[in-house]
Amino acid sequence: MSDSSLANGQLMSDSSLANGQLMSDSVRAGSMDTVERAANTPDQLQPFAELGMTDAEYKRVREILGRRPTSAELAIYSVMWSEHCSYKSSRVHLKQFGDKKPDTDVLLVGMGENAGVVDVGDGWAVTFKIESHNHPSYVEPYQGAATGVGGIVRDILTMGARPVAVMDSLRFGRLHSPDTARVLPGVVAGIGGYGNCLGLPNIGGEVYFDECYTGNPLVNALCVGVMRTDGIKLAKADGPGNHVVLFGARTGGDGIGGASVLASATFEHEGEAKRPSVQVGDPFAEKVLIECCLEIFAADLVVGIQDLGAAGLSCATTELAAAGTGGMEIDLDLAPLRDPTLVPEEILMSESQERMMAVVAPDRLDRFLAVCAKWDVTATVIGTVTDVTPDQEARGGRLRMRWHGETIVDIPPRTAAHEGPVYQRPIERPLEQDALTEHDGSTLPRPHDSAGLRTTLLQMIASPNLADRSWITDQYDRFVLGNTVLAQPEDAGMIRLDDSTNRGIALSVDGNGRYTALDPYSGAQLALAEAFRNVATSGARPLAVTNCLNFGSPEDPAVMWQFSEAVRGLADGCQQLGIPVTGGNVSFYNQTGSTAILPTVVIGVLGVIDDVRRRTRQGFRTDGASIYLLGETREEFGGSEWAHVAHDYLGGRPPVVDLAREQRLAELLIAASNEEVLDSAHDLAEGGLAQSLVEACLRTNAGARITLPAVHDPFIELFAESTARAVVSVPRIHEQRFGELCATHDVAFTRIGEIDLLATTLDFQGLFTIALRELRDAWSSVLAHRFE
Amino acid sequence: MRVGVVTFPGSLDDRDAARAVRAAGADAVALWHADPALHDVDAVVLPGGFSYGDYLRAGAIARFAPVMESVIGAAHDGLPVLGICNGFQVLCEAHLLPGALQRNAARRFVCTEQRLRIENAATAWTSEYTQGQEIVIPIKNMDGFYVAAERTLDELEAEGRVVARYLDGNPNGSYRDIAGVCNAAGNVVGLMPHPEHAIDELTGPGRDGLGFFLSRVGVAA
Amino acid sequence: MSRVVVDVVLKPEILDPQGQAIVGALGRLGIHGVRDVRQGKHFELDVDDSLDDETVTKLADTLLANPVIENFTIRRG
Amino acid sequence: MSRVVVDVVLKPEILDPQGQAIVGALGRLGIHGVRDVRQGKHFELDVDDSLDDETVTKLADTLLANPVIENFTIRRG
Ligand SMILES: Nc1ncnc2c1ncn2[C@@H]1O[C@H](COP(=O)(O)OP(=O)(O)O)[C@@H](O)[C@H]1O
Ligand SMILES: [Mg+2]
Repeated sequence: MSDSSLANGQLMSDSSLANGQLMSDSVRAGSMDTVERAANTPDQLQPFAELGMTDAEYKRVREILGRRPTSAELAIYSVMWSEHCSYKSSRVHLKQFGDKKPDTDVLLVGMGENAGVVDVGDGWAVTFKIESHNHPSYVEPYQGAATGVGGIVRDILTMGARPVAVMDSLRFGRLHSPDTARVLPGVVAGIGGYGNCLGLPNIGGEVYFDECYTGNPLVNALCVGVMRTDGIKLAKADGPGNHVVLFGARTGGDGIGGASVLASATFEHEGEAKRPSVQVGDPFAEKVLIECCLEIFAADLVVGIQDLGAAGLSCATTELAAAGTGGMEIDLDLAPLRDPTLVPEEILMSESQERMMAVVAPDRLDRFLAVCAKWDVTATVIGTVTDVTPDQEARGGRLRMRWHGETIVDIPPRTAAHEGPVYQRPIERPLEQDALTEHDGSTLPRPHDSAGLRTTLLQMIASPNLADRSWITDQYDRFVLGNTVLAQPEDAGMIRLDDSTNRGIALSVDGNGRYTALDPYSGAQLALAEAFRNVATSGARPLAVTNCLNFGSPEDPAVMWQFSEAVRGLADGCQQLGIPVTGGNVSFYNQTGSTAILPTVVIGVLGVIDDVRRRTRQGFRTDGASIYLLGETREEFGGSEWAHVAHDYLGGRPPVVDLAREQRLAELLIAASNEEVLDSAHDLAEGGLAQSLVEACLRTNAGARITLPAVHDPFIELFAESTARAVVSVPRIHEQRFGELCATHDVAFTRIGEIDLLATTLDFQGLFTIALRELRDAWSSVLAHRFE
Repeated sequence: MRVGVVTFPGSLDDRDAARAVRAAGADAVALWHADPALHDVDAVVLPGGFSYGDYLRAGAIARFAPVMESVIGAAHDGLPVLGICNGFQVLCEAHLLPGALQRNAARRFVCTEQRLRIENAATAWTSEYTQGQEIVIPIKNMDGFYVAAERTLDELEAEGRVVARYLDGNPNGSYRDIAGVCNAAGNVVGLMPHPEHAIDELTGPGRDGLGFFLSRVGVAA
Repeated sequence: MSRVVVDVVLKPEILDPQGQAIVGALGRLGIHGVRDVRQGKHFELDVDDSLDDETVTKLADTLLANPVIENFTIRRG
Repeated sequence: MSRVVVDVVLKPEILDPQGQAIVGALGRLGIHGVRDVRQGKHFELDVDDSLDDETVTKLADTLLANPVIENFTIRRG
């Protein structure tokens, strides 16, 4: 390397440093907006609109405080009352999950906490939740997806649980669009990069491709955690005199786009300070934070705990205080900063990752700090829980924050955390909806001879939504922690909770935006039904539900109609199935220009299994076992994968939902697992019977001979997407018992063939035969070819 | 038989390695990175994971942990040491084993069930296997691409120090399909795939991995 | 043929966990006096003499660096 | 306080898949005239002025680079 080039490089890196140089503290401190000043300058203009607040919302803040807010207070209210934190557009609808909650005694903690907690028996409690990180994953796919995983894992940790697995539900534009080539590899690497480094097995998920997600991919991450029922932790600041401790990563200027408006408005910035538009995750910091927290929980060293996610310190302080005594005092100067130039508004809004806040009794503080020191985790007492007077209590508590000796925040925390605005947004079923549902595509040309069916089958299994996912899932560690009993490509993921009893849990996440677009009410139920079915297929009993609702703008009445219908469908469905919603997440504003994505309801169902050794697997294993189709097939192609693949068509009605049938099918699958009469089971979903048979063969490389039922023509039998169906294989010796079980549970069963382990083909008798190798070539290379 | 399992900040498969040690009938002893004491163990496992995040180079920082000073010293005196995945990387960084592990050739994390051939069944950790035995155990890594100078590779081959080799495809690009190597004395073994995740049918591809841990127990018996 | 070197560094405001991990290790190594470390990427390109600056910049901007979070510098040797 | 830059590159005899992947991508981007790319690491250290060259070299040699497969260069600013 030549010397001249060195000098050059030196120069340039120095100048880039200068870039980051920010204005000095003193300039800022001089014009600090204190409570006192706010009281004396009632007419000072404030940039509430830039922060996304309406006139009315701003006015309400002024009423609550009896003066104008300081800029720090405005920062807090603006983030706490944002759609993301306050659920102001969705709340009136989400209420149904509580109102229609089925009678169940499995819920230990319901909606509203960081995540719901479910009793799974033997003293074990499980907490799980799914959350979106859509927009950040579009801006910077790797970091966006990575920090999405990081955030949901902290939510689970906060409940007192050890996170034990993650799942990911992904949506991208068309497989061959350039946008997908940019976004998908980064998203997958980010989910893997973060989850693998935390040592959490990835046990399942889904990936769909559709035009509508171009420019607006969906990244929904789920985490599940486990604890003893007596180890549940809550986000509340109780006990006046207790310490408020901030621990984990230092606070930087991450994700404070909004705050810079405030800072510049209040502080007459010379130049716009550089604040990162992208949050970078540090999975190592999170891994030690997890171990540190678990050690803290085990020693019972906290009164309450809260993770710092969206809205960072604003959220953690107001929510902890709101759920506790209502009183808290914080000295913001004490917060450890990564960037010393941050002003209070920025510190309050920062979304820096890998941070937690705990409430710690004075007599436990030393031990708390010692555990943090052991794990090299920075921990700082930044405040105290205080008592409130009855008068303050009536107004919503009292949270005060100081900065450089001045009071800059003095608000009733409950008004920020619990009493945000609630909107009944206009709802209107769009006129286009009729056009969309009118034509079910029954006139679309179908293959009508064996050769045509064969070609269609190969085309289907090689289509983006049905092809092998292993190019993606092989980037995820599924073995770590040594308790993964089932993972992709099985119908559900399954985790052993306890090596001594073999008790375990199963999880599946599912959703289909096309179905939901055609009929949001049944679309939501179809997603629920599929996840429910997948869990039961593994042999586990479904217990509880989490959901992530990805929609366009709530200000669009058509979108709000989709949303309200979907929520109603989900709440009704959960009531009928008897499994409560424990929590979830709403992501609005998923749209490019004014075009919203397909309404995408992603449902996670959690189930329990008392002995994971009796899990039912997907692949055909026993030579000569009979193959049965469970359930009934109808001519249902509305929103189907076939219409999408063969004709790029979306229209008609989605498959009929029949939750009573789903329940009977589930009971059958659970009973059959209990009695260990099944060789394999695989549910039917997108792509119909053909897809499930191909997957069951390829999973174990087993051949099969199939005689299709003659109820409908072979095309319908192969590709229809009727619900409440599954393919199972049953060893001959168990066939009689299996038949009895089907009769008991009132589930239609049709013998459609048998497994032939020596055969190297999937043979549809009288129609066509395809070599397993040809199936595998078609199915398995699609994603690899695209992304390598 | 006491087998120590080291936990570095960022270790992930430490609990699993301890479970495998117990499944083989030995006592698993937790060793902590900051504690130089080896607590009278008869062997040490450096488990998989991303010690210190592995941001710089896998294993580069863990090598300097206080416990490693003791491990390095004891290894020179013949203490059996098995480095799995990140442990292998640490052993290379610590110069207990030759070569280094780089980012996978495909530049992606890879997690799959991998077929291997045991090329040397005479090391401290492979005596339960037969020479040439084929086994299937999981592999999962980001930096598993084994590299070394040609001369070093030739030496390793000549001295029979390639302990295991990938079959049916090379998951990470490793030179000469190398999945594991040992030191000249055969007491220190580094292995990229994870035998601790193949100790039963329920949570892994089978029981093929147990042999690594049984090899130690067999010696004591 | 000539040599072009491109150094890619995280923007100063972006968190650098890699650099932080190194800083953390220094103490244990007994090395003091290093205040901060930032880790980036370093590329050495062998290019035809005819390759113009514009192309090199495009290359750095689209392939070598991620402009959302990184800055780069180019040196021709 | 002063700036030290350490660049770490793979030894020429070690295969560099990352560099190769970039070369492969160039064609697809329509960029021609790049013969070879090698990817390494770039470290920017803020150090006390008192930190001597020997310590910096030790740091690079033991921590920042793995001398089994990598070479490094140090520049003080
Ligand atoms: N993004 C992903 N992450 C992890 N696993 C995935 C992902 N996408 C799909 N999978 C897994 O691949 C398999 C096939 O997915 P899918 O066809 O959606 O299953 P199903 O139709 O049974 O829900 C399942 O085991 C699923 O969990
Ligand atoms: Mg699905």
